[in-house]
Amino acid sequence: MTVVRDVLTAVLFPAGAVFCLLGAVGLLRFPDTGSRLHAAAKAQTLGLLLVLLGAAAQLPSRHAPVLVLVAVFQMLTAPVTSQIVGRTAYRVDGLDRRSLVRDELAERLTKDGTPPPGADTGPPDHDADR
Amino acid sequence: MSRVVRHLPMVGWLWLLWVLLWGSVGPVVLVGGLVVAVGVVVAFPLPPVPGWAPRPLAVVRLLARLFADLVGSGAVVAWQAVRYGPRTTAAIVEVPLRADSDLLITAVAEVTTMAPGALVMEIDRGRRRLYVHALPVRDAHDVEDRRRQARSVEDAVARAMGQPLPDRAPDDDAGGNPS
Amino acid sequence: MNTIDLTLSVVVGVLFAVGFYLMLQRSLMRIVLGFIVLGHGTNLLLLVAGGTPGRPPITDGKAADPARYADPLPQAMALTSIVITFALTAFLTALAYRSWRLWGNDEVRDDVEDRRIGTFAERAGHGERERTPPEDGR
Amino acid sequence: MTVLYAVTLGVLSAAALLTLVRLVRGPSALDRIMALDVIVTLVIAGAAVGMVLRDDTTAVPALVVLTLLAFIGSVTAAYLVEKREGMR
Amino acid sequence: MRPTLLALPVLLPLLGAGLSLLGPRRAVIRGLSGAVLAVVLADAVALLVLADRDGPQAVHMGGWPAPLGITLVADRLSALLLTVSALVSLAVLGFAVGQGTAERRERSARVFHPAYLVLVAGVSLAYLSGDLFNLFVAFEAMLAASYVLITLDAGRNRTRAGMTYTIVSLTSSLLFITLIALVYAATGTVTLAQLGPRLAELDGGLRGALALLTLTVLGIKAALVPLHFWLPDSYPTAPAPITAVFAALLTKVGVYALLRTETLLFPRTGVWPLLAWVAVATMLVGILGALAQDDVNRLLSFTLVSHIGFMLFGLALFDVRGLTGTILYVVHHIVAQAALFLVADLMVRRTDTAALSVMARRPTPGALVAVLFALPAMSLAGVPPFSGFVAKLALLQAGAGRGGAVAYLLLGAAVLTSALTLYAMARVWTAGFMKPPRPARGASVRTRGARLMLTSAAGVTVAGLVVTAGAGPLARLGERAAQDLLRPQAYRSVVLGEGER
Amino acid sequence: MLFLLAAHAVVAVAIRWGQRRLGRAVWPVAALVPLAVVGWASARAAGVLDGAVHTASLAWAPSLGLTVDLRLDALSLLMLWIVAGVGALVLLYCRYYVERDGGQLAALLLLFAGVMAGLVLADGLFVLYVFWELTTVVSFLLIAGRGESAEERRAARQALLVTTAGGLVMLLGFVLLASAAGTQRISAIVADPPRGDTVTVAVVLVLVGAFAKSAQFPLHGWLPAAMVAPTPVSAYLHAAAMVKAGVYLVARLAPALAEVGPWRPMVLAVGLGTLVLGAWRALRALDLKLLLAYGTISELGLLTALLGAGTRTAAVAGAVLLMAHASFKSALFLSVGIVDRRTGTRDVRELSGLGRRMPVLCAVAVLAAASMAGLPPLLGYLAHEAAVEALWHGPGLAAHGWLTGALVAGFALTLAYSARFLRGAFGGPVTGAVERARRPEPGFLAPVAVLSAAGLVLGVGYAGTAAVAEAYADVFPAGPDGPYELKLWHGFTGVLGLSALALLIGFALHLCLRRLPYGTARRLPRLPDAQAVFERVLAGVDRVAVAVTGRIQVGSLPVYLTVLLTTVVVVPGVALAAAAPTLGSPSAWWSPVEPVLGVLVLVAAGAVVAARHRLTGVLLAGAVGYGVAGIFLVRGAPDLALTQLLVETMTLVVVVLVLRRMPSRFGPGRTVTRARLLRAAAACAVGVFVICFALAASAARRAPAVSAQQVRHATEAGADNVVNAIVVDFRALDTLGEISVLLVAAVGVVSLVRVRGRGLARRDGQRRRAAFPTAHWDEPAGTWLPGAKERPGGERSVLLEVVTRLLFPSILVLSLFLLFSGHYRPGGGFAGGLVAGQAFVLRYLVGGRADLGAAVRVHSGVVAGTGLMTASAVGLLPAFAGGAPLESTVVTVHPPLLGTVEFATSVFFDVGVYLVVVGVTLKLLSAAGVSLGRGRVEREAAS
Ligand code: NA
Ligand code: NA
Repeated sequence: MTVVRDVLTAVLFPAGAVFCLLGAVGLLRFPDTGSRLHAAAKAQTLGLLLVLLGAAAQLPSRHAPVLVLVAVFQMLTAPVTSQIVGRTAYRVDGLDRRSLVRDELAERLTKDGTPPPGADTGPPDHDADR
Repeated sequence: MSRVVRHLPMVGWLWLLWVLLWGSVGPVVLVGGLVVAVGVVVAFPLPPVPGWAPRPLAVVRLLARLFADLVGSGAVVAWQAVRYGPRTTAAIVEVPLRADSDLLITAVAEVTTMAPGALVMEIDRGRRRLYVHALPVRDAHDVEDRRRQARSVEDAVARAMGQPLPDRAPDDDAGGNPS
Repeated sequence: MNTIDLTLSVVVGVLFAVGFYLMLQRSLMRIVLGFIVLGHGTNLLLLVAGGTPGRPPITDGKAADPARYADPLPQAMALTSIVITFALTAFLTALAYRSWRLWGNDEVRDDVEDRRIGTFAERAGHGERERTPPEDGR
Repeated sequence: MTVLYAVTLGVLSAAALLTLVRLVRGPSALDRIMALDVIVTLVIAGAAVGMVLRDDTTAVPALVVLTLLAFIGSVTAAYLVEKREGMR
Repeated sequence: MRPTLLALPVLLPLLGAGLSLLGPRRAVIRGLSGAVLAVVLADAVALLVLADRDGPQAVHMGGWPAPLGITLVADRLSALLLTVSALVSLAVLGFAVGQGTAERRERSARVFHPAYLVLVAGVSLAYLSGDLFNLFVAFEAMLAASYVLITLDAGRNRTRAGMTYTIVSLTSSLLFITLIALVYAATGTVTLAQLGPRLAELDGGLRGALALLTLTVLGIKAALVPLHFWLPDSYPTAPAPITAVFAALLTKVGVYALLRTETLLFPRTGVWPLLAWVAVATMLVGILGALAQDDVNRLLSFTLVSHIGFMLFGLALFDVRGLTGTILYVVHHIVAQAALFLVADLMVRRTDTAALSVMARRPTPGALVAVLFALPAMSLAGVPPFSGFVAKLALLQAGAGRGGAVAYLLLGAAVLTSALTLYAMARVWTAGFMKPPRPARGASVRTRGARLMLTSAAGVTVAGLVVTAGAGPLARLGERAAQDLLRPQAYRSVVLGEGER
Repeated sequence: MLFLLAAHAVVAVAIRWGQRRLGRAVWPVAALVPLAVVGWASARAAGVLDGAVHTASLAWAPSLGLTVDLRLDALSLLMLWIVAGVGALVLLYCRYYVERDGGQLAALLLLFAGVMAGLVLADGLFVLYVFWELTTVVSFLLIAGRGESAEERRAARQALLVTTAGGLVMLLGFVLLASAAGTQRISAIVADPPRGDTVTVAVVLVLVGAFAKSAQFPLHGWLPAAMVAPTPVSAYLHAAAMVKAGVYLVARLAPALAEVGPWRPMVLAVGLGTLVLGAWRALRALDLKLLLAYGTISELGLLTALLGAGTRTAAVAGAVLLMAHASFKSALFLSVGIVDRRTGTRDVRELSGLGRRMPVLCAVAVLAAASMAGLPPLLGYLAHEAAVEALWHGPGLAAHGWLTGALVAGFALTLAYSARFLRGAFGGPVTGAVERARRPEPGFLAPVAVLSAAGLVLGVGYAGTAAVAEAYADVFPAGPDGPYELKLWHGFTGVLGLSALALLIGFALHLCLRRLPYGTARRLPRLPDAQAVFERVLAGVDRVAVAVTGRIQVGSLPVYLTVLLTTVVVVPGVALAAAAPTLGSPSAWWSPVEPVLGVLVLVAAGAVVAARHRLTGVLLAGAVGYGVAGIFLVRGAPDLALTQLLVETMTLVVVVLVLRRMPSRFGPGRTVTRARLLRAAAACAVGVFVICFALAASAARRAPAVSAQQVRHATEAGADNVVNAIVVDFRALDTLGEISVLLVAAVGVVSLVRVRGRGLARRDGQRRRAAFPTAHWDEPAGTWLPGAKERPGGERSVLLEVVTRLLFPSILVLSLFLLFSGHYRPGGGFAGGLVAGQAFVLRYLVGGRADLGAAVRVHSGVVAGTGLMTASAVGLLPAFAGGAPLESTVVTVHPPLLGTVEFATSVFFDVGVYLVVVGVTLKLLSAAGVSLGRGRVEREAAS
């Protein structure tokens, strides 16, 4: 039994950590806020889930469910955060429209007669603070 | 009476939560948990959650899919980050939904966001559309792929939650937006 | 037998330096940030200078060997201090808000009466002191 | 196993440091909010590993709290960004 | 009964603060505050009697003997200061209610009363606490309440002044917590009674540095020169009753903490030259500041700084007579300074200006106000036979008894400061009262509020006369208290138990 | 004696109170008291002159030497006669002088008489000082009167400042003297005079005070200025009584201190110098009162010299002159009062012919002036004779020639100004103003006549005078030629010659001057004047005050804080560096995770400094906090870490909510580089200081931490979590204070955020962009949160609302779990309360104010207030039940079904903490709501 647990942990921990690391790389390397959100919302969540499961395997059974609970909460909340951040990014010009192959939202808005502010002007200069 | 029944799932969940947190099932914990759960529901009344009859098998399938999606999306995003980094390209894809309940749309949005390289950015509740930021997307083909993927998520979620879906998504102008 | 180690002593020192540097600014918002940072610095100092590190001081219900555990007293004191710092941060922030509402900015201005007397001092010897009523006399 | 835990913690640390760069560089407030969210996630992960490492389960329920924290903090901050133009 | 007596001055105001937040009407809150403060006063008197008769009183809070828990200790000094403070805070409450600071609007009442009660609880706790960290908490409670009070309904200038006050106080609080961290790091305890012996075991240099850090950190709260700048820039802007209670109590709590820590934790045998110089600087810089002012409240604030120097005078001598003088001076100054700020407000209200240059051209505020001003003003200047003279005489005698260059320096500075204080007070008097007795234009003396203000101010002034008349017993009490400070065995044994630990 | 003193005060109060009913009778009623004193003293005179002593004592603050010891001896008797006698006469005189509303003046004069009597009877240095200063205060009030003229105000202030400053110097001298003597009893000091350096210093200080009080050069300026007071006041205070206090003190202490180094030189030089200068100044005066005032200064100089000389003969001369001066000077002042009242002027240029118009007054004045000039057989003559003898032949004195010369010069000038006074007041033909003047009533004149006649009676009856004077003088040893005898005729001696010479010179001088018109008196050489010095000193003090304060109190908070930090670092830092204690041998780190977290914290902290936007700064500060929480976790402090994380998030929320309407950037930094460097240096110094101090302090620990005992006792508190046991049980008092701080700060936030009026906040900088087109897309169809509907659609989100609906109860359950499990694991009331608070934050953010209102239907104050009440009541209850306050008991109950339930009553305390935290969160949200609500209203108004 212990062996099974140990093997599970030995797989899940490094995997989770590596996902976290790759997510961080994405957060660092992706071109705009929208893409970075993917790194934050996915790679990180996944990494955390794996680590939690790995830990759950090692802890006494009465504590393992709590770690699952953490995972559940994380999965419930992380998408909401990304949606709020994402829509905010879109609304306050946080997106690099050059990296968008297609923007059906802008198209829809244009069709509605309310084109988004920077729809045709390319990305705004949001690096002033650097 | 029906009010009580409609709140029972929440009470049950809170009770379970309490027991899980304590990590023991002694009488004190059980009774205390019931008191706490009922107390919270009574003291802070919220509208009941409508249309919610999970189907266990579908739920398990959804969870499996979810986990698979999660690993897949994580891997894709990770690979994009390492391989392409700043040169990654994306698209915002419009996904018309058939579902017309807040809960279902929420669930679809949640699960979609966990899918590979998809992230719900805007929800048009009135016209039942999700706008999904997808990554990586290189061409129109990819865009359609993503749209399909998202709609299959909708199916899976609806099945898991025991909610039937209407046959077709609304037209562009159907429904309209509250303004 | 220092309880504090080199890494954390540097961290504490830098937090103090950064915090006080910010406290010395005129913008109340920067001061709030300085206060927050200093709060972190002092709490960390309290914990790491005062207590030996170790296991969390949670016993298994039996009287136990204290040496195994991290010192709980500085923890309790830091806990109190964290709360107080939070309360005062909120207050300071509200003060910044009020200042901005009333003055149009959140800068800590010089005292008017002091500046007036300072001007007298600079003019000392140039004749009589002339006193005018303060601008904001009640 | 201890080596495994140490390695895991090391990789998580590396991730945290990379995230730190994003946190400092921004450029937009949303990027910083995300980075902070990620840092909390990493703290949770690290804490979980630490609990296993120390064989100390007392703080496990506290981890639940942390997931909620990241959520509320990020939503608040994002909400502010939406309300305010150009706030970074 | 005795445990209750010790806990009441802290817990009761907090209970009252909680109650006042439940949303009762103004009149109820007002009665509540008054009743709480009256009980605290009675309690303080009882404690004083007990402490004087039976020695230091202690209660282990939570039933945990020191150093496990926190012990509240009322020795003669703390009980005495508690009594005087309770008295002044009660009178100031009356003034505040009359003046309307407290309750111009329902909303202000809901802010003022809880804050005021927490302030009183903090002050009481500061006097009673036998624990260094708890002392910090007491300071924080007191200061947090003071931040709220100083910015209550603040307009532009008061907001600015509130910033200065808050930020400097916060800085001092952060430094205080730093001090506690260092003390705990070196000794492993925060119980005052235990700290003395443990600090004595430390290397002399480290101990000295800790003593100096304590001096500077608490010195900010006590407004020693050069740590005083914040005070005259902030106090005068607050509404009079708030300034009065700040001036009377807050800086004194700083002085009390200095007295307590420097005697209990860092006892020394000879004169403390550094502190003597600080005392001289405080006296002179403060009073020169007062002379440069045109605003009566600012003038009074500077004299407050100046007279903190007198209190340091006795501590610098570090002997029974010096400490007796300091204790007498603290008691006197709490009463006199509160009275002056209150009466100054009456003057300002009736002449409609705080600027002396303008006030000189306005009608006189009336004979009663004149008397109410003259008594504490003369007391502050050390004119006999008022309490200020008694306290100053005690200090001068202590200084002469010590002898030596430093003591003579202190004596000279004290005398010079007294003369200049008189000059400053004469200036206020001249501007305020030396003019034809044209009646002040109808500053509605007959309203209930105005009567309440007058009564409260008169109450504090009369308290000053009582201090004067009771100088004999008070001086002996002060001497006993000073002896306690220099021989803290009784204090330690009542906290730690005799030979138990 | 005590009774007599008290009678002054009682009667003074009574007549002030009953002045309406008494009318002019206040004066005779007031006079009864000093008359009683005279009677009382006279009854004891025989015994006292024989050397008997009467004492009385009243303890005030004996441990400080403040015992009201009264002692009646020969000198006191003499002074008491003067003080009370002249006092009674002045009061009677006022019956006619003061026209209406005399109550206050009568009360003050009577009070003054009492204080003066106390002064001359006091046997303690400090009580003497008390009376001394009281005379100053009362005289201030008398001079100031109603302060109607600027002159009165200035004069009163000057008198007050000079004499009080002098008094303070004297007090210092007293203190040193008492310290050297080991007693403050004057009789004891005289019996056993102390010696030493301290005494030398004390002598100088005491004399300065005495000189100031007795208007000795150069401290005399206040006396002429004080002539603005009503004439009876001048007659009493500035001739008979108060100015004599200094002289009296010299007389009192001379037996003890005359032999101390500086005493004699000071007394003789200052006294005789004042004699000459004062007299010279009197010659220049055009105002009769001023003339008399300068004359008084001159006489006081002579008195000081004689009574301070410390020889028997001089003492006799001084005592006699004391009596003489009291009689003639009061008489002259009162005469001037009559003149002034009846003619309306005191200017010698306007008065003419008064001698013919009021011959009786003239006669009285001539008699008094003659005594002043030292003409036989008047009392003044006796004094002058004795004075010349004393200084010319005085044993123990040096420079007899100079002393005698000064004396003769002084006498000559005295005669000159006496004559000038008479001629100025009474000489010449009757002119207009004088012609119309009403003659004084006999009652008006009588007191003056009595005083004037006393000079004659005491001069002729010199035996009685001698008895009184010698009774005092006998404390000094007699000279080699035996005791000097006071007589009108000693035969043809050198002394007589010198007296005659002085008179001749004086008369000649008068003759020279009388040729000149009065106006030319102004052309007499002007001698140094202390008035200008006084003004210059005050102006100088003012200037120094402004200069010092202007440079120190600059009004800039950053400067203040820099000074403050520098002080805090430098003062202990120098001591620490000097001691160079060991810094121990710290390890590099405790856990290898520490450096990582350390880098996180340091980088984020550094970035905070560079941040130019508010939100950036807040987020980075949050990162610092999360990093610190990580360190807490690593060091074994999960409670701390949990709280830190919760608080950090709550801080973020509060700051964001309150500041959301403020501009995003910080204000422009206008600080010059040098100031910035200075601040950076100060801040870095603090950092280094803290590091070194922390290392040194932690290396110095010897004894074990007390917390080890707390760990052992934790089970007694019914807790597994020691930290929680400390927080809610061992140190629950800290926690109680802490939640009070929290509560009061929240109350403050609410009060601060409510700003009346628009203030200066610029709206144009606050451009609110138009809502994004998609903003209202996201509104849910169903109701998920009861109040959310009231929010504008643009702020809603279906996802958020649904998730919040699902999470909210769970978060509350979580918070309750933390509350109740705190005793066993990380958590507790505080953490639990914050988690619940977060739940409400979520409701507020997602559902808006209305939804928060739907969730919490009680006022935030009620929640928080109940919490604080619970916590403090839990503290008080055990105390009333006979236990210790805040005591917690472990309770074991056996309810059915549940088996055994064990809990500590401290859980109720924790519940109180929980409620306070929840209430505070709600309060903070309501504060945020204030600004939010307004924002919405404005937006709606704009659209
Ligand atoms: Na605490
Ligand atoms: Na004021």
